[in-house]
Amino acid sequence: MTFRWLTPADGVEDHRPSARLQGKVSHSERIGSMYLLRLRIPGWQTAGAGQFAMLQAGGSSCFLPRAFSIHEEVPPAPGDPERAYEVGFLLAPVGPGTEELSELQVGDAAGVLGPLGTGFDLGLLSGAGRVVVVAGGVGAAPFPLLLERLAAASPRPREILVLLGFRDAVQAEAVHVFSEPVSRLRRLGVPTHVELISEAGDTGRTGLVTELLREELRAEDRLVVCGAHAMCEAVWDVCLDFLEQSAPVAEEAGNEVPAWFSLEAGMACGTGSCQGCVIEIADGSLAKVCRRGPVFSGAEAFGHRRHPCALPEKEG
Amino acid sequence: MTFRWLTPADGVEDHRPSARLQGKVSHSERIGSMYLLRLRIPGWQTAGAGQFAMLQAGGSSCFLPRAFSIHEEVPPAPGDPERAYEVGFLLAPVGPGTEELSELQVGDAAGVLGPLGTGFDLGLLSGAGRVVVVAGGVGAAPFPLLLERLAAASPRPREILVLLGFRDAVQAEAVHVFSEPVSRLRRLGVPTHVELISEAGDTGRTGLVTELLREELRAEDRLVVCGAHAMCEAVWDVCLDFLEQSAPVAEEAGNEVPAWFSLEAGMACGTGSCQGCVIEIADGSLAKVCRRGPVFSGAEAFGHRRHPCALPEKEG
Amino acid sequence: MTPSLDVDLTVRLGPLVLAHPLINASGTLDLFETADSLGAGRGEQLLQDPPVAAYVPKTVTLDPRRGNPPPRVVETPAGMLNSIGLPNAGLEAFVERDLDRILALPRPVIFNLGGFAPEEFALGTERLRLALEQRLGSPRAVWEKAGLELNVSCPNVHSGCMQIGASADETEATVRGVAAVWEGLLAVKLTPNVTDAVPVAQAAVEAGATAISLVNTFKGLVLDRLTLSPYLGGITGGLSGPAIKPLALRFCWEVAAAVDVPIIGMGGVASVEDVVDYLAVGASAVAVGASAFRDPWLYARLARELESELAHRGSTLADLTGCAHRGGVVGL
Amino acid sequence: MTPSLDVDLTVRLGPLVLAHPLINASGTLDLFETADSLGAGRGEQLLQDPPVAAYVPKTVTLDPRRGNPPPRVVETPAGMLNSIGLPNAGLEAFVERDLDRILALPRPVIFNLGGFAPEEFALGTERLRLALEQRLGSPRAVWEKAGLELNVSCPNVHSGCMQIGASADETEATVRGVAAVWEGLLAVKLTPNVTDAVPVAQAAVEAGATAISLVNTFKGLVLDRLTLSPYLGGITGGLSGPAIKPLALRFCWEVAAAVDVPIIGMGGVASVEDVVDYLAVGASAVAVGASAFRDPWLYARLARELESELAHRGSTLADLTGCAHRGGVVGL
Ligand SMILES: Cc1cc2nc3c(=O)[nH]c(=O)nc-3n(C[C@H](O)[C@H](O)[C@H](O)COP(=O)(O)OP(=O)(O)OC[C@H]3O[C@@H](n4cnc5c(N)ncnc54)[C@H](O)[C@@H]3O)c2cc1C
Ligand SMILES: Cc1cc2nc3c(=O)[nH]c(=O)nc-3n(C[C@H](O)[C@H](O)[C@H](O)COP(=O)(O)OP(=O)(O)OC[C@H]3O[C@@H](n4cnc5c(N)ncnc54)[C@H](O)[C@@H]3O)c2cc1C
Ligand SMILES: Cc1cc2nc3c(=O)[nH]c(=O)nc-3n(C[C@H](O)[C@H](O)[C@H](O)COP(=O)(O)O)c2cc1C
Ligand SMILES: Cc1cc2nc3c(=O)[nH]c(=O)nc-3n(C[C@H](O)[C@H](O)[C@H](O)COP(=O)(O)O)c2cc1C
Ligand code: FES
Ligand code: FES
Repeated sequence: MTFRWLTPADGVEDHRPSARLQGKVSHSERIGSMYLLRLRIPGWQTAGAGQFAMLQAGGSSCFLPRAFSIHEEVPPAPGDPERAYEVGFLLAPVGPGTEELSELQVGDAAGVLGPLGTGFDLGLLSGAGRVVVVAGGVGAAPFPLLLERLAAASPRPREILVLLGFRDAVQAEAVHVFSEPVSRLRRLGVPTHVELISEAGDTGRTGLVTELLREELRAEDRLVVCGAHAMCEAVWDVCLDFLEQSAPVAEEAGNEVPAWFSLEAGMACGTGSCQGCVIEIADGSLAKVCRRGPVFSGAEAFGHRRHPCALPEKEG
Repeated sequence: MTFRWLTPADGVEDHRPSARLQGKVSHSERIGSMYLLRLRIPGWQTAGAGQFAMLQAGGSSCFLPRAFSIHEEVPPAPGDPERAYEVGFLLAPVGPGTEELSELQVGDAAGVLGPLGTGFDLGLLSGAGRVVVVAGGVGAAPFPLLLERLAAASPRPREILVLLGFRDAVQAEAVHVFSEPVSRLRRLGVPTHVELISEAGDTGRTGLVTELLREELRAEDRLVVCGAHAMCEAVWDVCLDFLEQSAPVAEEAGNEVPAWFSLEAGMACGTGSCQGCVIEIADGSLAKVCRRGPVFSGAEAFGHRRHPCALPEKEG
Repeated sequence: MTPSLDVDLTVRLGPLVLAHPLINASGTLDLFETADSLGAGRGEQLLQDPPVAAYVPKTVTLDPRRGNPPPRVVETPAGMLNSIGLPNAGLEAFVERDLDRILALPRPVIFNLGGFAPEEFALGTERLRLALEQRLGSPRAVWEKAGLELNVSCPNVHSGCMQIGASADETEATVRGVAAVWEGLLAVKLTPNVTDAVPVAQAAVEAGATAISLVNTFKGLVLDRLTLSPYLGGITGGLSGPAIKPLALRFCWEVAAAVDVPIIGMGGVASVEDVVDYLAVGASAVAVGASAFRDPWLYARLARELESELAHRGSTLADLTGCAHRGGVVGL
Repeated sequence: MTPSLDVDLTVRLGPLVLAHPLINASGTLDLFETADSLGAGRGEQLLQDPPVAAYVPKTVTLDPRRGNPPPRVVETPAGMLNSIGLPNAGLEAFVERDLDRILALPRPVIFNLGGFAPEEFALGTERLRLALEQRLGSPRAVWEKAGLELNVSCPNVHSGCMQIGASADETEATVRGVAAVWEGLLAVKLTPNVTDAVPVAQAAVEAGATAISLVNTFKGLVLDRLTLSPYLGGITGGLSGPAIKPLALRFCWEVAAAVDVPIIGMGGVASVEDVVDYLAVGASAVAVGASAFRDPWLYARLARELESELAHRGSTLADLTGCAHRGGVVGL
């Protein structure tokens, strides 16, 4: 079924020219409170880790597509005449758009625009002493792809630490999405550790991911962060604290903890047209999350200002 | 998936008090160009033939429900704790509402308001010499239930003739919906004949259903008619012609061919609240199709005025 | 429906006391027709325990009106367009045929009067008041049972109803005439088809209105898909349903900030979130129109859901009402 | 995109010749940003063969503007509310940084100028004209490449843009000043947030407008679900998308009947049926706004579908244009 106001969207007809690709669900799986959605997408062009796509369920009741980080990507099988990528997304249902997508069944259609935006700069991460992934809830989404890319990079980071904060044990089941990239890194000889913490305390340690970070942070770390805005700010505060305490080291590194944050904003177009997705960044200007971001460096996004009260993290 | 603006509609929660019943699809079948949709409806109260219900697919993209004649009805199985009726509808997909409903799968939900409206008066039909059913396309919908009710009535009509007009052979497959009631009537000793005609001429005779009627109409007939408005008018013209030619007989019968028409109008509420579904009837007044109708007598609806040009029937 | 009163949902609109804020929008619920439609069981239930906290009958005019030619309704994205055109049998017939059974309902009633010139409204009000006093005895009994809503905003009649509501002066004249003969709740129902509804609302209050209802429908056009001429018999129609909610909410927000009388908010209400929004921008009562076509018990269900929502937020109806003007609430 | 020309879709807007009627609504398509987003292959294709028959850049104002604080967009039933607030680098920076690449596009351009007082519009137009003449040589070359749309209707700036468009007098003054220095296509983009758009359109034409664009967005409000305070940084926003289509179509229908210049119709266009409706009520060109957020090639697809629709109906674009005012067409 397709809405009258969505007519020229999904379906079997040839709708070229179009930037909107026709995805077909090849796998849909519930993981705790999240959903792993894999789409087979002819015409997809390979994504950078940290980029996102605008998705809309076929016959959606929503007017606008929604933004999702690219979670995993499998290139076309050698013999595939359609040369279709298989692209995975990790979804947390929080409203109508995410609910629709999480209810899609294998074979259902979804409109896709992407990959879009500016992702993580692999060059700045691959040679790192240690890459620390800090994720809250569904903020885990972009990191399996990033880890795969780091595994394939050269040089590889010397070590990887994944710190995951979850609300509770059910949400924490999402840790499984890291199994494959983590084993791969380990097989490749990159020591990789995963630690979890949850607010409810019904799995592993009780608390916020920033507590883990505070204990773990070292001078040679490069951070990649994704989660609720308040969590991102709190992470940055930890970085600033660290900087204060280890001023000499920091000065060498240009007085900056090298940390990159994948940030969120409500979007309409995802392609820089509408100017709807701006956030105020450190220099006081408004930056489009869909173009300059979603990945911003900590200094760029938050500057050296500290956040008066780092709220406990909400829904990731 | 449910729309924000449809929130309080379908779902598992108890939404009492409500006049809107929760149907669950128990059977969905394509028949030529139409669909037979059976819903299991707890709380349904038995319908009169010719009544209708307002239906809306669960998670519909349409704002308003749509009107459908009750096509068949099976009372609750003796042991059923929910005392749910199984109610069938025959749908022709012509727009978003009918398309959604025709795409429902077994187990899907649909909102139901009904039975509604004024149906056929069995008392005026059951003792008839012959009941002639005249239906165009999906106008066949109300008649299987009517025939079942006539089969169960006492006295039964002495004879039944079903005249069906279709666009083409594909649409004409809908004739199968008459198999059961017709066999039953025959088993009960009521001679029952079915004749078809199609505009495309790719099945049976070529032409319009009014041609069949013109040949068949007899003085003791009582007609029940459903189809496009233009077809209904054309049928009434045949009746008036007949009346002119057999004035003496007609005078006896009150100068009126006893014919009842199930008519259509765009509806919003289906319950007499909105005054949206009016049509102009013979006396010049506007009548609500959802309350005074959908079944009108020919004299009531069309009076003795003839229709300057009876258009060939469009989509039934 | 009387919701189980763990949370106090009582609303006062002038002398009328409503058990909860949910009422029907005029022209979208005929309790008697609906009861007949639903058959004996549900129909009786509907009349014995109506799902609305007050019943608002369809607009009545002094003279009988046929209404607009069909088709009169058509669906649009997330809404519908209607060009009903205020068909009614006229006030005299209304008083004779309908008044008694309406007054027999166990709910306050807010009569809705339409007209095409200020004098008509005053005349109609006098006639209605007389009929009510005859039936209810004292004026006081009248004011506790019956309120009045003036429809100066119907976009579907070409003889000028909406023109009154589009002009602060004409609205003022109309309300002044009515206020002279009506001491009960006097709501004026405004049109959103204006550059600014605030001066009209202020003029209405200035002239004696004791409540403002808004909004009536937004004028719109749908073409016949095949012939590409206007689809509705009345050419244009009025848009209602969820599509208009953000627009209607904006009008309520502005008017609530500008006048000091209770607001009856409406336009696109379909869910309890919508009800909460209208209360938050300052409405005291919330009317549901087209969305209740799906279920004539929607009002009651929304009242019950409102109760849960308030319990969940741990706030009272008073906390909620108008909170958007006070920086919102945190609740939850 | 140039559709395969079995059916002639050519449209003339004053001196501008458009290959088909489909263009973008100002503020909803940035070809360069989109091209960058889409990456090398599709991005280049977008710039080499843009999907619009003419390109309408976002509103530019004389002075740079930051725009409204976030959040700036939110979805609503069948639509969205935006409170972007005309952020732009100012006309001088626009001329320096953007003008050349815009003029390099193989399409006519309709520049969109915003302002807060009549003089600003005239000043801006002069500056733009000068810059265009410098780049394109003769005035004639300018008029064949570049049209102008005056945004006197943005609901999202609190310094008065929409107030101009809500007043026939101010609109007239604004257009008169601009018409004195601009001989090319001069479209005035009207607001639907008025009681009657016809006098404003007539005043604009009277003062020298050679086209009318309508509509801009409808002012609306959405509350934050949790805090129940206004959700958008700009408090209110402008509603667009399919929800508004019947309303916008009504404005086009009324204005097209009242003025004798081409109409650029817009508001909720999402499908070819919508395009046909706008043409039928009298639009010469049709702009797509928010619906193209789903796909930046939507314009081109609609143009191709329009071609099929005309072929199917066996009618020409001229037959279709305005037919709703002539009793419709049967076609089909
Ligand atoms: C670059 C990027 C990457 C993302 N990646 C992922 C991902 O990988 N996985 C994932 O699950 N999500 C991701 N998100 C978030 C995802 O886009 C949103 O959760 C989604 O848009 C929600 O849509 P919805 O229709 O389900 O909910 P909506 O109803 O749209 O509400 C969700 C959010 O919208 C805002 N909102 C809208 N209306 C209101 C209102 N009236 N009051 C208050 N708030 C409102 C709020 O921020 C709210 O949290 C990403 C977002 C961005 C920008
Ligand atoms: C009492 C009654 C009983 C019915 N019984 C049956 C039945 O048993 N089976 C069945 O298949 N159908 C039946 N119908 C018809 C059915 O209700 C309609 O086909 C249905 O409402 C169509 O909805 P839709 O969304 O599919 O199409 P829509 O898009 O709503 O269009 C379908 C019809 O709506 C009108 N319409 C709406 N908008 C426009 C427009 N812009 N331009 C031109 N026309 C427009 C036209 O009449 C058109 O044919 C019945 C109708 C009534 C009143
Ligand atoms: C079918 C229909 C008939 C209406 N008739 C009237 C009426 O008679 N008098 C009136 O004041 N408003 C009338 N209205 C307007 C509604 O009362 C209400 O103001 C409007 O529909 C907005 O609410 P909604 O979006 O919930 O429908 C009517 C609306 C509809 C849809
Ligand atoms: C995000 C957004 C930004 C807009 N910016 C402008 C603008 O800068 N100038 C302008 O004249 N109109 C602007 N508009 C209004 C559109 O040009 C158009 O008039 C309106 O959106 C209606 O069309 P639609 O329903 O197809 O979106 C904007 C609309 C949107 C949705
Ligand atoms: S979402 Fe439109 S500019 Fe970023
Ligand atoms: S459909 Fe509402 S009165 Fe008939």
